[in-house]
Amino acid sequence: MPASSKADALAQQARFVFKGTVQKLRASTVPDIKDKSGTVIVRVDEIIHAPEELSYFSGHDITVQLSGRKKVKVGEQNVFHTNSWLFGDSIAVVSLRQEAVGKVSAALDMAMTTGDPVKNLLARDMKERFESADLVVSGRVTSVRLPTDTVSAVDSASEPLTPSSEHDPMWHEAVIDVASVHKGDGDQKTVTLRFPSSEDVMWHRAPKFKPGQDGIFMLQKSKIKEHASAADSAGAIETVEAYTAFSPVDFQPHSHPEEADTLVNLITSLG
Amino acid sequence: MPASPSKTAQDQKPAFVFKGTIKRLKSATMKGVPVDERTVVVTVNQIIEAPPALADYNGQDITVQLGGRQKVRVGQELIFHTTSWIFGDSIAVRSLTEEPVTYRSAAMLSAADDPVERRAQREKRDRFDAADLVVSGKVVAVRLPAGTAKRSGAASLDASDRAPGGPVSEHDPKWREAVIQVDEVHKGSHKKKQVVLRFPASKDVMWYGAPKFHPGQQGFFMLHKSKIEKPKAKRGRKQPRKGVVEEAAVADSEVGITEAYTALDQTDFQPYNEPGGVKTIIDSESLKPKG
Amino acid sequence: MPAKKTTKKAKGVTSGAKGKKTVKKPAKSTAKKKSATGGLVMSPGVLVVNMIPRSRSGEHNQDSEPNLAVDPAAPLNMVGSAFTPDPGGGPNAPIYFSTDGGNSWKLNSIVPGNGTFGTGDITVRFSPSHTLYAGILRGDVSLRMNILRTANFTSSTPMTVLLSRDNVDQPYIQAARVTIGAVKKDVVFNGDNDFNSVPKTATINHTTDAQVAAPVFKTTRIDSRVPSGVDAPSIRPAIHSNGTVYGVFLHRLSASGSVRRYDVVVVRDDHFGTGAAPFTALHDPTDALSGRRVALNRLIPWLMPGLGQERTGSSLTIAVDPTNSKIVYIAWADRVGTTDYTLHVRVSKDSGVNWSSDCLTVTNATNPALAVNSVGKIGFLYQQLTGTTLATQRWVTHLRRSTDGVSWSDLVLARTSASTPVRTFFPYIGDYNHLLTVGKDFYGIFSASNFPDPANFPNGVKYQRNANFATHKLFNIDGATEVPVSIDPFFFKVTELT
Amino acid sequence: MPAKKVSKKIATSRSAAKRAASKKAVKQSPPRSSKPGAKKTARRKSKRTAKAGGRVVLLVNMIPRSLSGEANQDSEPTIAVNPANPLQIAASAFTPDPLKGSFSPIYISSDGGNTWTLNSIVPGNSRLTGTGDITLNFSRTTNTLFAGILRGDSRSMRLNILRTKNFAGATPMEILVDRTQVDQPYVQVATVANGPDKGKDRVYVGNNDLSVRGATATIDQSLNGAGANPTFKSIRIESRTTPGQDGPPIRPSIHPDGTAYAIYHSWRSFNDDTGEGTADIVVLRDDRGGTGPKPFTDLLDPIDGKSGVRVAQNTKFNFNGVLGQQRTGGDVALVVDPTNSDTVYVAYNDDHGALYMLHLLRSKDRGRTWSAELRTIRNALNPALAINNAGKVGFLYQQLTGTGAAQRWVTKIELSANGTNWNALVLATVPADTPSADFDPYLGDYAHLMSVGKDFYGIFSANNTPKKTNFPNGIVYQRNANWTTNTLLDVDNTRPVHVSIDPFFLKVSG
Repeated sequence: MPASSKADALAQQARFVFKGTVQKLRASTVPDIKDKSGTVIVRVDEIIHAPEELSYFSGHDITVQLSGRKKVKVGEQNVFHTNSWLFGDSIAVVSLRQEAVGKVSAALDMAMTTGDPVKNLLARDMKERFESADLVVSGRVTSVRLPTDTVSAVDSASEPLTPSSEHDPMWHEAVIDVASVHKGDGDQKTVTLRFPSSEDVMWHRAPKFKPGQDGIFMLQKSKIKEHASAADSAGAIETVEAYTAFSPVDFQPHSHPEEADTLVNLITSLG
Repeated sequence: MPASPSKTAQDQKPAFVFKGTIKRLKSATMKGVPVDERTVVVTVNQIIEAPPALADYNGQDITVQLGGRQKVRVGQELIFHTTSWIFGDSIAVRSLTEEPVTYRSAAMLSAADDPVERRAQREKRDRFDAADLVVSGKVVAVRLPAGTAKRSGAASLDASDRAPGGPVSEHDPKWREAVIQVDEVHKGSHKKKQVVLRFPASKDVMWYGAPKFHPGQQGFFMLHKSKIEKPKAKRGRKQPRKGVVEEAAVADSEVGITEAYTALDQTDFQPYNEPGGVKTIIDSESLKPKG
Repeated sequence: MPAKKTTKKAKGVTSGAKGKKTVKKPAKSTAKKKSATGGLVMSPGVLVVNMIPRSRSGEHNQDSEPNLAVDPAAPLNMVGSAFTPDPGGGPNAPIYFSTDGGNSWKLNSIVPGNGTFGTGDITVRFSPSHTLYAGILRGDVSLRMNILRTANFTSSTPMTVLLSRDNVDQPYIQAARVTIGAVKKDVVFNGDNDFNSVPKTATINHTTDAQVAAPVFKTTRIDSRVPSGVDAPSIRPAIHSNGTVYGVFLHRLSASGSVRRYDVVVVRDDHFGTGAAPFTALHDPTDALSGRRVALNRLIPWLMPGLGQERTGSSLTIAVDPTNSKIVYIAWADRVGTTDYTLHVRVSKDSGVNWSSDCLTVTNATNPALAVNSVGKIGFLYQQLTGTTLATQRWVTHLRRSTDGVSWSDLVLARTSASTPVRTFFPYIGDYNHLLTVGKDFYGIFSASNFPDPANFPNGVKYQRNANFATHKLFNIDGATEVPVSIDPFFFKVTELT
Repeated sequence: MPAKKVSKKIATSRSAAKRAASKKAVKQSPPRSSKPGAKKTARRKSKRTAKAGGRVVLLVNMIPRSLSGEANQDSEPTIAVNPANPLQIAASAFTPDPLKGSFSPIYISSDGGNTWTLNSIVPGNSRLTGTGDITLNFSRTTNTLFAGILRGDSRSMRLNILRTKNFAGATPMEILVDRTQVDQPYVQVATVANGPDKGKDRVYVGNNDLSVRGATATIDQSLNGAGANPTFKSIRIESRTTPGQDGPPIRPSIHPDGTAYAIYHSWRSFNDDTGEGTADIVVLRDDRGGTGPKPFTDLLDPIDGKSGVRVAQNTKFNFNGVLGQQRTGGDVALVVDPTNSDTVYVAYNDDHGALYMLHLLRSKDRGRTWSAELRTIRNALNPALAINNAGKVGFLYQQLTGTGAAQRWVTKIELSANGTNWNALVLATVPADTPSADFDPYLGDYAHLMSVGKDFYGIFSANNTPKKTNFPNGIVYQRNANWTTNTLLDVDNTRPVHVSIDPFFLKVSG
């Protein structure tokens, strides 16, 4: 379901969406802001979308750098679609769009009425991932293995794999026994995906798969890089196309029913 | 078939071996120890083999329940082969045997290395000797054993019908198979390039310490043939029990037992980059004249 | 707001102003007096600051692998970096910045390509032109290196991308303002490991005019020999205003699993890399090839983890004496015994031709960083793992200083647990940290456990985030919700009194 | 580490409520800064007991001083007080033999629980975790200690039923029963008060016998456990169709007059993929101590007429569920009133969305009809029940409170004279995120409470940080610790030792 309007498009980019009341014009809660022409102090009344990190800022006065030319008045309540800017004793955010509370999109209105800002954001992220996914399946991981090419490489080369960068993803393959396909090519019994087994900062957040894991997989076709392991060209970068699930939300295991259900509902609503 | 405890006591291995001097007869180092004529207080002079818990007891007085029949006197120095008994403010151990300090034992004593190390090494040695197959290589795949890798029904979206699989206990091992690509065979015979072993993915206390394998791991694998109950497709009432294994000793009757390699002891896998341990054993083995 | 009060109080105790006062008093007595309230008293001339801002009191990220830039022309302005995600999860990753000499720090999200963990590898440097440069790996694409620039590090405008290249690892940037042909220009040298030129991957990307709209970067492969596979990730440049630029890297001889052997190689250029064959001014006496091999065939274990919860495999640093370009120091880590990871510091007084034996050796330490101040005093920052059992192991962060490279003073900045928090990813505290000088003073940054305990910071520390040093607890912005211990970046400044 | 991740996930999902609340403006309050611990050293022999509401409470960390260096996950504790001599107490947990020998230790006390030592006499030690599941119980008269265990040296759920006449002696316990495929043995002993069998120890071992199919809920029974070579017979107590088996907990409770009750988790459905299932909470009774031809069939369900009253039907459980770092899956507990065998209390757990609910009910007519819920407690598990000789009920459980890093395991005992008015004592309130779990179960799939005379004796496992505020009703440590710096110390009293899960003994005067 593509974003229906410009408002939604912007809302999609904003991570911190809240209802707030303008307290002071051309002012800021963060001393380092020299040019205050576009900044106002806003009291956060109600948070609609937020990462855990920012979910505690209800009731705080923060600085908002307004977007566009639209004027605001002290005491006026708006919904602000923002991303982060400065974090000191107080915080400053950059508004991508602010709109009168009455004018918000239905989706947002819904979010406003239903509970938890963090869950709201999670649901939104899941939706994004679902829409951009090439294949979404329910199933179970039956096998996790070294990609066959690297294995054969080890056969030939006497010395074992030698990653050349501390950021080497250490690709593994996970074979999923497909129970049902929710998006994409409908008639596959098994799907193989690649995932980074590396604990390196670049990869640790990507889901790590184990045989026996049950759940919903949102897979994207990606061109992934790997260091060649053949003795001769060891270290060189090769590109392979494979299904991947890099975002933490791309796999929703049944062992965490709450999150899984969120996705299930999403799938049913979209299907 | 009730087993007599005495019998069980015999097949014990000493866990704490030390040279000590008898300090007091018919007494103990703490209250709560039932003292009889075989209960003595001993000063630990030198620890020969010890678990980490007792590494620090050099020079200390502990209580020993003597094993053998021989008479002992205050001031006598002996080597005590003991196992645990009571732990309170002090410790009391049960001596399985005591021996005078002879040349043989002197040799044991002269060796400088750390008693904890020595014990660990002996444990590795035991596992090596008990192993049916010892290989070095690399884990290339980890998978569900055939038969359990069934479709997770539309279960995902509307969990309903009870899936096949044996009875459930919190001790279920959650068997997995690890495929090892063999570099070298160090003990036993194995022709194929690959060998498959079973390991428990369970986090349950019953399986704590059993190595959990993942692709890419490289090192030495000490494999033991074990009886595992074969998970079969569900057939009405007659249903297999998944995940039951007993290392040879206790043979378990009935349904679908298969043999599989396992590596259930902490020491059964040793990464290449870990010094000593199995490496040392393998080197010493290779020195031995073959045949 | 009571919560504010408590931290205000803490500030009062440790603020720069108060700190200066304590210089006059005998520090000991003050320490006694304050220790009850959390013992945050700074030693004379030492400032240590936990850089997490108050509004981020709730964070418990692993903010490892820090780097630091101080504006030489305006030393109150500084920028720090670490693996810190954008708190809002937006498109840009944050930098830390201070406009009051490091006493207080804020985040500004202006680094393009914020990933789930923030940006990838990042190093930052100021030119006296007040321009900030950064060499980064983007957080949103794997192994995509960007070289970035901004003239205003507090504005909300993201940094400008000057250079973007894929399949490159660990950029390490240096910048200076120098006179080339009577014109003042910003020169930028960025060491990186470029997998597009396997096996000779050790590379320096450099420009002699970084301020123009679209600077032209020269790409120089600095390994004249053929390594086995690739070179090690760390390639470090060092600039002297007279045109001398050094580079140091680890040339790989062999690799089998975690067992890897390297030569430590130093290269030099005498004209800001403007010549036809940059970084070929220094040759090896034995094979006559470019690049002086300072140490041969060193075992550098590639282990994850290799030292406490931290990995090992490529620790390297270099510094040139601003008062004399002939004097250059390097430090690297290798294994001399069976389980150790040992730092070696060596010096050359003739532009890298001849080298001393170890003038300092430190066992089981990583993250070496060298810097020489305006009077030729050398500073050496590193983090050493002490203790044997998990329970007793600690990361001890040292700043050693020496006027002659022979006798070294020792200042312990932090002594923190090596077991808590539990690692969430590699690197645990970083594959590097940083030390630099402005005038006589040493400025540096390191990452360590933020457990609020005066005993962990023997020369004092100052927290901005909500913490109670009596109960050893961290609190969220509500001042009540407990926050778990995590790895934070710590800024420090050591004022040279003599 | 997965355990941690799980707990984090739970934490966030649970902190939702809090955040929702914080949608309204947050008041900033100062950090709860309790003053640094008073200058007092570790082992405060001086004041061993605390008074709480006029009630004497004794709480003891059971790790002996000679094992001050240990950092094992000593979870799933159980306890047995010798009714013939309440100074003698035996207890156990997943504690390995310190010497890694072939026998696992039990904890023993000969001074009413003030001091504890380890005695390694349980056959089948796992070098890392000691014995497997274990429960203990004393004869009322013969000083015989019985144990039902899963051997630690077996990987096939090998049940041993054990006994010893001298629980402090060096002789290993005698093996009475030895078979495999059995889960969670739970032993109770009743000594016949009068009649021909007077003085005989009747031993009941509830267990989940997975060597049979369908009706796995079982009670192994011997009518003369203290005799020479006692024989045990396996009584299958399930009367309804299961999805192949019942749940692990089967808990008998015996009244001196011969009335024997049992409760178990009678499975109705189970899904292997999700671990989710439904179960009835079923209570059984036998009026002649199980001596008749159809043992444990004296209580019929009013609706389906089958043996065993369904106190609750189709309760939800998840075998893969977690609460903090502790796994869940449906706990049950039952106790009969020693002053009146008509009165019986039961406690059980079930899932309500993200919540793990603990329920307490009572029957006054021998299990036929049941009260409304006397107590309902959110996110609490390991229920244990006991009734003293004055008919006072004790209710022990462990509850997960707070969110995120502030999550704590709070162990409480609630006491009531009438089942209506309860007063609660907090025994321990400890961080839930440290230490991180070595294995499942983190705290145990059960804790234990019993009574002798008017006193309640219990045991539970918890984080052992030496911090007074963690034990609001007082605490005694035997192992070395510094209460000012809140650190555990090794035998040398200097080397710091990692925080771990330890067993705690409690005695509360009735």
